[in-house]
Amino acid sequence: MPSIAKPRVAHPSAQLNQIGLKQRDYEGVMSTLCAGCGHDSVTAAIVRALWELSIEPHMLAKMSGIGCSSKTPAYFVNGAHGFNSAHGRMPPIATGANAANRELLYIGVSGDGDSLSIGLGHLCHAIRRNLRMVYLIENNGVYGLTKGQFSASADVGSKSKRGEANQMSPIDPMLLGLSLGATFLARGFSGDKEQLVPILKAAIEHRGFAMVDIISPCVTFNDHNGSTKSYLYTRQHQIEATQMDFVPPAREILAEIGTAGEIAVTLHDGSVVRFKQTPEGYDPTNRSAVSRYLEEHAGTGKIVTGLLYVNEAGPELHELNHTPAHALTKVPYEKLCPGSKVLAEMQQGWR
Amino acid sequence: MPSIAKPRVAHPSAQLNQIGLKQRDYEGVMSTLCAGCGHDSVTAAIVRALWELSIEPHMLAKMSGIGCSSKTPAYFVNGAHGFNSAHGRMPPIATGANAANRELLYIGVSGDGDSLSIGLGHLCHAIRRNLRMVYLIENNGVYGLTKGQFSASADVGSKSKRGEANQMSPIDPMLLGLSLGATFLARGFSGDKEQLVPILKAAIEHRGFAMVDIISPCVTFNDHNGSTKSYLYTRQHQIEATQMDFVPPAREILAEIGTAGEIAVTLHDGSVVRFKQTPEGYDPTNRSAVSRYLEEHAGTGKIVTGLLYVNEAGPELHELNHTPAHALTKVPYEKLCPGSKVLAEMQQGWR
Amino acid sequence: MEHHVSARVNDFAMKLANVNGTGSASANGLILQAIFRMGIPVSGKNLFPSNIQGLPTWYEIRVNRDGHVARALDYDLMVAMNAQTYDRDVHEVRSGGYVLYDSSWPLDGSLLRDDVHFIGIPFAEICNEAFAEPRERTLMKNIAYTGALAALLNIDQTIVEALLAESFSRKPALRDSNVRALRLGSDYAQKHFTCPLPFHMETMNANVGKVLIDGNTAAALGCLYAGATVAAWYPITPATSVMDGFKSLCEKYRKDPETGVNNYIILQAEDELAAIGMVIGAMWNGARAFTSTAGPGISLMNELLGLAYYAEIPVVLVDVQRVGPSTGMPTRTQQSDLLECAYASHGDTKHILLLPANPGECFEFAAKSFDLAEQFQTPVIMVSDLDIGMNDWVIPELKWDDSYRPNRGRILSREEIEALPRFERYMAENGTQVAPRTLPGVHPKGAYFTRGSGHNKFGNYTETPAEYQEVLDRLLKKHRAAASFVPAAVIEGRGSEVGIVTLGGCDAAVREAVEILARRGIRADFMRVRAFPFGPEIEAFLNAHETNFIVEQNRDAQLRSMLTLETSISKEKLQSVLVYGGFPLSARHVVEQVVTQMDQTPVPVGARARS
Amino acid sequence: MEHHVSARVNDFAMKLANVNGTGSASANGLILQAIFRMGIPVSGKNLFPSNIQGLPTWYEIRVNRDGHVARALDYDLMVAMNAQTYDRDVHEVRSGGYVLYDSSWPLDGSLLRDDVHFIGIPFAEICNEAFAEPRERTLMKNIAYTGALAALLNIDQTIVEALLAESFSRKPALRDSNVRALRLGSDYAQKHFTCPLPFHMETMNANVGKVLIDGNTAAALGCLYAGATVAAWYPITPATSVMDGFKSLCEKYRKDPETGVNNYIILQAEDELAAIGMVIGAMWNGARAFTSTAGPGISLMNELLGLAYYAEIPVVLVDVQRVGPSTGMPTRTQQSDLLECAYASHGDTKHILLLPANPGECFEFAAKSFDLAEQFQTPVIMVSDLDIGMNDWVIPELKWDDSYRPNRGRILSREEIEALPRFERYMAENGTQVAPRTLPGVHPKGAYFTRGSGHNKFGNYTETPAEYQEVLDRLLKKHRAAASFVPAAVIEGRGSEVGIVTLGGCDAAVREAVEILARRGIRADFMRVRAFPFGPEIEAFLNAHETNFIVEQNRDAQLRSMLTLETSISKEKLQSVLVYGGFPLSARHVVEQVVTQMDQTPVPVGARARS
Ligand SMILES: Cc1ncc(C[n+]2csc(CCOP(=O)(O)OP(=O)(O)O)c2C)c(N)n1
Ligand SMILES: Cc1ncc(C[n+]2csc(CCOP(=O)(O)OP(=O)(O)O)c2C)c(N)n1
Ligand code: SF4
Ligand code: SF4
Ligand SMILES: [Mg+2]
Ligand SMILES: [Mg+2]
Repeated sequence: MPSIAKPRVAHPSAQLNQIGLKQRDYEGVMSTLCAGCGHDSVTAAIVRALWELSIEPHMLAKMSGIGCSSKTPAYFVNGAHGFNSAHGRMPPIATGANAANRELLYIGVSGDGDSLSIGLGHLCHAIRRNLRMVYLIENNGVYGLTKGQFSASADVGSKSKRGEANQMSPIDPMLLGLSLGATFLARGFSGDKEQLVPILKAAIEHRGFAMVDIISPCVTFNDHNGSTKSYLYTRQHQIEATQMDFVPPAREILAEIGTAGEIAVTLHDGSVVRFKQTPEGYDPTNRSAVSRYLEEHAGTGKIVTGLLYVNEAGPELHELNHTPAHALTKVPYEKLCPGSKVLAEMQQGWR
Repeated sequence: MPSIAKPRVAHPSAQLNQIGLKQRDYEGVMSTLCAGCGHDSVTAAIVRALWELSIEPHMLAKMSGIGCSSKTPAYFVNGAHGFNSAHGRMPPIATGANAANRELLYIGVSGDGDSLSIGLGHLCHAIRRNLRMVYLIENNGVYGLTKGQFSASADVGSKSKRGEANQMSPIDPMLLGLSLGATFLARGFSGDKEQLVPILKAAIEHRGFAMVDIISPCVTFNDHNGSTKSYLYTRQHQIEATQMDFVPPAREILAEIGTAGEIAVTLHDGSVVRFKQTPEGYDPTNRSAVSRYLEEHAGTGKIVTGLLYVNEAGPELHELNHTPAHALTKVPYEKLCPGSKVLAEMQQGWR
Repeated sequence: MEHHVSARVNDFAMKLANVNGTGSASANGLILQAIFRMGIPVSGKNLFPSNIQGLPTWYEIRVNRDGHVARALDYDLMVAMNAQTYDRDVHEVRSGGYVLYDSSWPLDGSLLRDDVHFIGIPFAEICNEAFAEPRERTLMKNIAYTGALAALLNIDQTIVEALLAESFSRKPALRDSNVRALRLGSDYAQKHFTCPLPFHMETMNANVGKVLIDGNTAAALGCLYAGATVAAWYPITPATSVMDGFKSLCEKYRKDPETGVNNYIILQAEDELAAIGMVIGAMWNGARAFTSTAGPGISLMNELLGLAYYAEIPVVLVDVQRVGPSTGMPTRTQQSDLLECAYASHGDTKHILLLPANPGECFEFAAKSFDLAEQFQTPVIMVSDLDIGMNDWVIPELKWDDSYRPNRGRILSREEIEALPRFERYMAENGTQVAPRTLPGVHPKGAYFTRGSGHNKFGNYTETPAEYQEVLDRLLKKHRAAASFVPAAVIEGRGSEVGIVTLGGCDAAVREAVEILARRGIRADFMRVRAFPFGPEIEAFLNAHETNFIVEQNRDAQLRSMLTLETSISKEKLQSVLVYGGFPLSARHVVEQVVTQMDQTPVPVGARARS
Repeated sequence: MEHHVSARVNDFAMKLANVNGTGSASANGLILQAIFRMGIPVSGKNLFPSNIQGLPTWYEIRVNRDGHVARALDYDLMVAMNAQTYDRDVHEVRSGGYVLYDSSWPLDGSLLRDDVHFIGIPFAEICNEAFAEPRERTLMKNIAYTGALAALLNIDQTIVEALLAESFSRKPALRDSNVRALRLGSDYAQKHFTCPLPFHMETMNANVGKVLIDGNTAAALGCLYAGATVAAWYPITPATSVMDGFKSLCEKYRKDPETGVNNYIILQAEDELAAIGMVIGAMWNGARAFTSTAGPGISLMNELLGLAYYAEIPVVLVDVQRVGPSTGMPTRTQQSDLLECAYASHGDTKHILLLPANPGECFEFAAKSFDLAEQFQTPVIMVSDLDIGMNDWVIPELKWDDSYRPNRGRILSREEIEALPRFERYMAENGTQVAPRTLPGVHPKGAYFTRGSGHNKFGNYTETPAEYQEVLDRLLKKHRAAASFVPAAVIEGRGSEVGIVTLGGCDAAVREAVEILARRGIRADFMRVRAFPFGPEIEAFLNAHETNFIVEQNRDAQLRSMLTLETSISKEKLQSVLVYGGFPLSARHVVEQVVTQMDQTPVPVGARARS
């Protein structure tokens, strides 16, 4: 019973991907978000990225916390299990899920309230564990679902609908992630699908924690003059750090990539992401350069977007723990239980 | 009933400070920590700093969470109220205390477990609020009180007593603080009181959140070969970023300060901290330089100590909230209650 | 077929079905306020979704000249403005009732009912003609149906227009279009239908000295008047408006006229663990501080509530209950946090609960919470709910006694500390279970080390069983001692063999049920519990009745459980009436369940005979 | 004055007073193990401080040929190795008992008691002479008193030496110095005192088929054998050793011999909220997962336990209780998390509890928790305590039935999903209250959206009262249905008018008390509750007794509260025996309180008469 039609991506809807699915096979139930909410655009970008990558729907697990943003996993890929959990607790729940079954693709959708306030500690530790998942922050600078309080990402001077100005310095998930040793950091804008879809695809392929900060305006509570997360403000202040086109393993079409100042980042599975750097010489694999670049742009009021940092070398959770290559849930019970004989033997030592 | 004598600072114990107190007037009950625990040395440094600054004992509030480190507020300044609260929750409790009475000096003592795991979200938000307090992390890379598990600050490759190597990248409170807009960041070593005391004094004078990361070895669970937080390791790998001598407002003795490459930082209340920079040109007020410097040294296995970053311009919690200059607890009830007449008037509008 | 509803003046119920986020809430509030100004007893219940825009939402208005304004389940009129829900909305009208709908589009024939009157008014068409801007068209549709209702129900249109004039005093253009829309609706109704309907309103004089206010605003007012200076919170429905209210009030009344500074601080915490931590810190330091939250927040606050209980730190917490468990239904009402609040935290703990029934008590009890918390140095939880907190209620004007001064409990002054040989924190004074406390910053001799770990009466660390137990036992006695200081139960009637016991917002429905039952020959006395620990009057009431029906809005009979555990009453005397679907209680629920249970169980003979 | 203790073989208690962190714990464990190997029923209780080094710590050993090894409060022998606590230690020895102390320093005359024998052995002197290194001197003092005790109590020295040889099999030099110290102590005692003392030991044969094990290790074993692959935790006393144990076991038994990979993962979480979240995620995804914690952790897990309850996700949680509230006394035992665990979270919630009494049941119930959690798709909390979890107990060897296969409950296979017209998540199957679930990654048709917000039986979002209620009501029925699947209460004796009811680690003390009471002429039947929800046998037992004494280790009679609320028994039938100072229960506590209460209250006549 939504009030608004789903934003549809303009493309021939009959087109099939490699596994024979149409884009609409990646859709979910109808959105009940406000008409025009940035989060719906992100949903559309996710649908497209998954479709383009020919992800098998049931091999996806959609994780979220609580918030308008956290509702969105219901709006994509009906054929995937979803878990709309508790406010701020998605990172640990996703960690447990991933620990149990590393074979699935985990996409977490969170909000700035969910991730940067109540769930901040968990987010930091998921980064530290380099949990393999795509972690999207649909960042609107407000608590949408509870009607417009400032979130921790609200910029200094940003005004609430009530006219009050935020005065505390915002938490920038990208700077934070960098300081914690994150292995994949990117920022997009819900209104710019051309940039977002390839970012999402790269994030999906990343073998580790891929955090994507997506500026996703709340049209109801944070899209007015004075807000620094409004459509208008974002469009005016957006700077593209890198433009990229993700090339999946099976169909690497180098011809589509721009030419000047390119840099290729080889992902862990051999797939290649190529960047067109907007600032001359920007290299998302050079940590200190990235740090310097982000530092320079922090607080300038300019939003740096693109694939900002990537390090494919960091071991992810399972590598750190030497678990099997397949899901732990697949290990047969017979392998797990040492049996009565061993129990008797071990008790010899307890006498 | 402690097993060990308190480490005593070598100084003429009869000497009086400006308010006529002896150093022992700043002591607490006897420590029950392990003999040789780094935390006891930090306690001694706190005692000395408070004595030197002639802080009135009852104008100090000692805040802590839970852990060996969090026990230490009992071991200094018996004449001050202390609050050994709950694991990880000291930052919000200190926030509330400070909100109520800004006239006290708040010294929080926490551990790396308390601050970087269970309390991480709170710590980040206390930084964001620029809560005026001294926040000490007695950082030993382990959970001392629960007997030696790795904390989130354990370095990669650091080995536990059991022989297991930590593999996750550590959370560095200094890098974290910088990314969150912290206004005072310093690092010391429990074994180096000459450096620590002035750092503490500067932290006390700072008008905002002063976070001091103190490497404080756990002699029981983390002072063996392989551990990167042991005395030996720390002494070998310590690099002094800045040496400083804090000069309190009333007795600025410039003669004690070194000469070459000095830089003076003016604190908010007019007191001056002077630094002797070890690296040529190190400027703790230059955010991007600091960032670069820390970034360069992160992961090199070298521990940068000293006053690393300071920004006296950031408004602290009370300034952000336009509260009175004195404690909110001092506002008389008569000023707080609008009275029956106002109540009647306001209800005119609710008909 | 003709169906009639009897002509009734000031006695009917209507339900308005809308789409949320379209401005209908203000229109419905306007209707409520207009009826209130007509001096008629009225209630409005907002049954809204957990969503910002685009989903079905309902508003119920009940008008009752005798003052019974609990939720009525029999709707005389349905204002069906949401095509998505026509189906169930039409279904819900009582036989002989009316459906007002937007006839801009034809009604699907399958929806029609023979026993109901359909009134079609083309609101959309009318507004599209009259207004150009899409946004305005949507908004004005609501005002248009308000106009139609004014005509159909005989709402005093001058009052509605006066209200619009007040609202838009600084935006005359807006006022004009509102008035225009109002008249369009009203004129259309007048022209096409017999107005007023058989049930309608006439001016009364029942609301003298009364105001329209929601419980959360009233709670905020209570905190303001009690002298709270520190508030900490994390947003959550349905508690958010407590803090919104407190903030608005502080902005108006707490800016120091001399210095321009804020004599308050509101901290939006990073989560509920932090919010309660901030309150603990502030109260420890001598401020009056509070937080407000709902179920999930209470769960998260469990650990620190135990700290405050054990370390004896005052805390004021307002829990505005919603439907649980987990996220549950955040915009629906329930009374299911009672056990969680009473015994929050691991270990042996008991907290003081105050249980308001309406915004008047929210005001009174919120203020009282601070006195009790400071007097007993312990957490006090005011357990309200969404129905009380977020709906506007008609209540007697709030009063404040200017001679009130905060009861700070036993806080030692500088001089008292000075005079002591030695301060010992947890040593109860003679004859009371409360141990005087000291505040930081007052005197070094008053300093002590607060801790949640084992301590003895001197305030020192202990692991000695007897020393630990001495303090823990005193806490239990202290909790019991509070029973004489909390609000006593409201008791009405005596001598019946049946007691009906309830709490909170169930008050009105249960009172109405008691009357209906009496008419049906079942006499029952009424008690509303207003606090925990339970006072002696509660035990006496339960004892005096062979059967007590405990009416509450949860599945697990939580109040009954507490009465069972915390009084000496046989549990055989306590039966349950449980309604917990998420909407406010109606007398009908109570009557039906009581009657059924009395038919089923061996009931005291006298109960029926005597009436 | 001469004082005698009667000569007793294999029936006495001793207490050892030490300084923690000095190595005494291992020496005391060595003594316990030696006695165990002598085939004598024995128990060891570690009464240690929440501190790492330097504070007083005690160890109690009770030897009883009849198998009564609950804590004895009458110490025949005090090994006073901590000068700081001489005072109270000497005070605690029974009249006629013995004090063994280090006579390297003279004993303060004020400490002497006329009615007690003092045995001074200069342990420090002896060790300082024999060993050069300071560290060694400290450690060897402990072994020296072990040697002295061997002589005084007739502990088989060859057994002690064999144990040392086993411990130091790869460090012969260490073994040698240990043996040397042992003999030094023993020789000194032999030479200077009449050995053995009147109470002492002689080899028995009571420990055939038994092992020495602590409850936390046993719980870890249970998790290992049940096939848990994911464990998540946050360190906390006294639960930490559950995970330490699980880790050691996994390192040994869960490395795949073929691939070398770990068939498990242990996640040290950032806090308890995360730990329970990880378990929820893993269980949702089809793994067997668990966490372990203590009171503060349970408080923090409240919110997510509600999520798991409402979204019907299996969870296994081990709560090793310690003294509350708040930080309380982390190294002391209590049973005060019962209510918190049973009803954790806001809203209407009930969880399955398993209540083991000893390490044997820790093993069994831990394994069973997984079956129950998966069968009922809900949290199962095994509520253990510090006494069970951290002390070594003599129990029958653990057995495992190799035919066991996990009961995964109703998880639909790929084929089953394929065959369905449509998967509907919360639709209970005929005759059971459990709704089959699907796992991610199996089949797109099995996909559903898990949520903690309102949902109907189809698994869709709902805010409709009836739909919400249908699911919530089924959860209650499901919880009740579990009563037939949880471990039944242990009942012994019948026909008495008095029942004595207890749980967990109180078992041994209460059984002993029942015997003592019988000797005193008070006949009572015994019941130990082993799980919640309560099975019919519990109700029947309570019903069959006029008076039931509920013995438990908390202030607020939490088990009695649950029995009151969750059975139909009159609460008048339930009386309380509460001991909650933090040390393990002794029969004396129970006997004294039962006798006092029976003297005070009108007791069933028959109870005394009949015995
Ligand atoms: C424990 C808890 N506290 C508070 C809430 C109320 N709540 C729901 S969503 C939300 C914030 C959502 O903000 P954000 O994550 O930014 O999402 P958005 O709605 O802006 O997309 C809050 C505070 C809750 N559900 N649970
Ligand atoms: C909620 C909660 N979880 C766990 C614990 C157990 N605990 C006590 S101290 C501690 C860690 C202490 O580590 P750290 O903060 O580094 O202090 P240290 O002892 O190393 O100085 C833990 C996990 C607790 N007290 N409360
Ligand atoms: S309130 Fe804001 S964030 Fe939420 S759905 Fe509406 S526009 Fe989106
Ligand atoms: S365990 Fe470690 S941190 Fe704790 S007191 Fe001992 S040395 Fe210090
Ligand atoms: Mg947001
Ligand atoms: Mg530590």
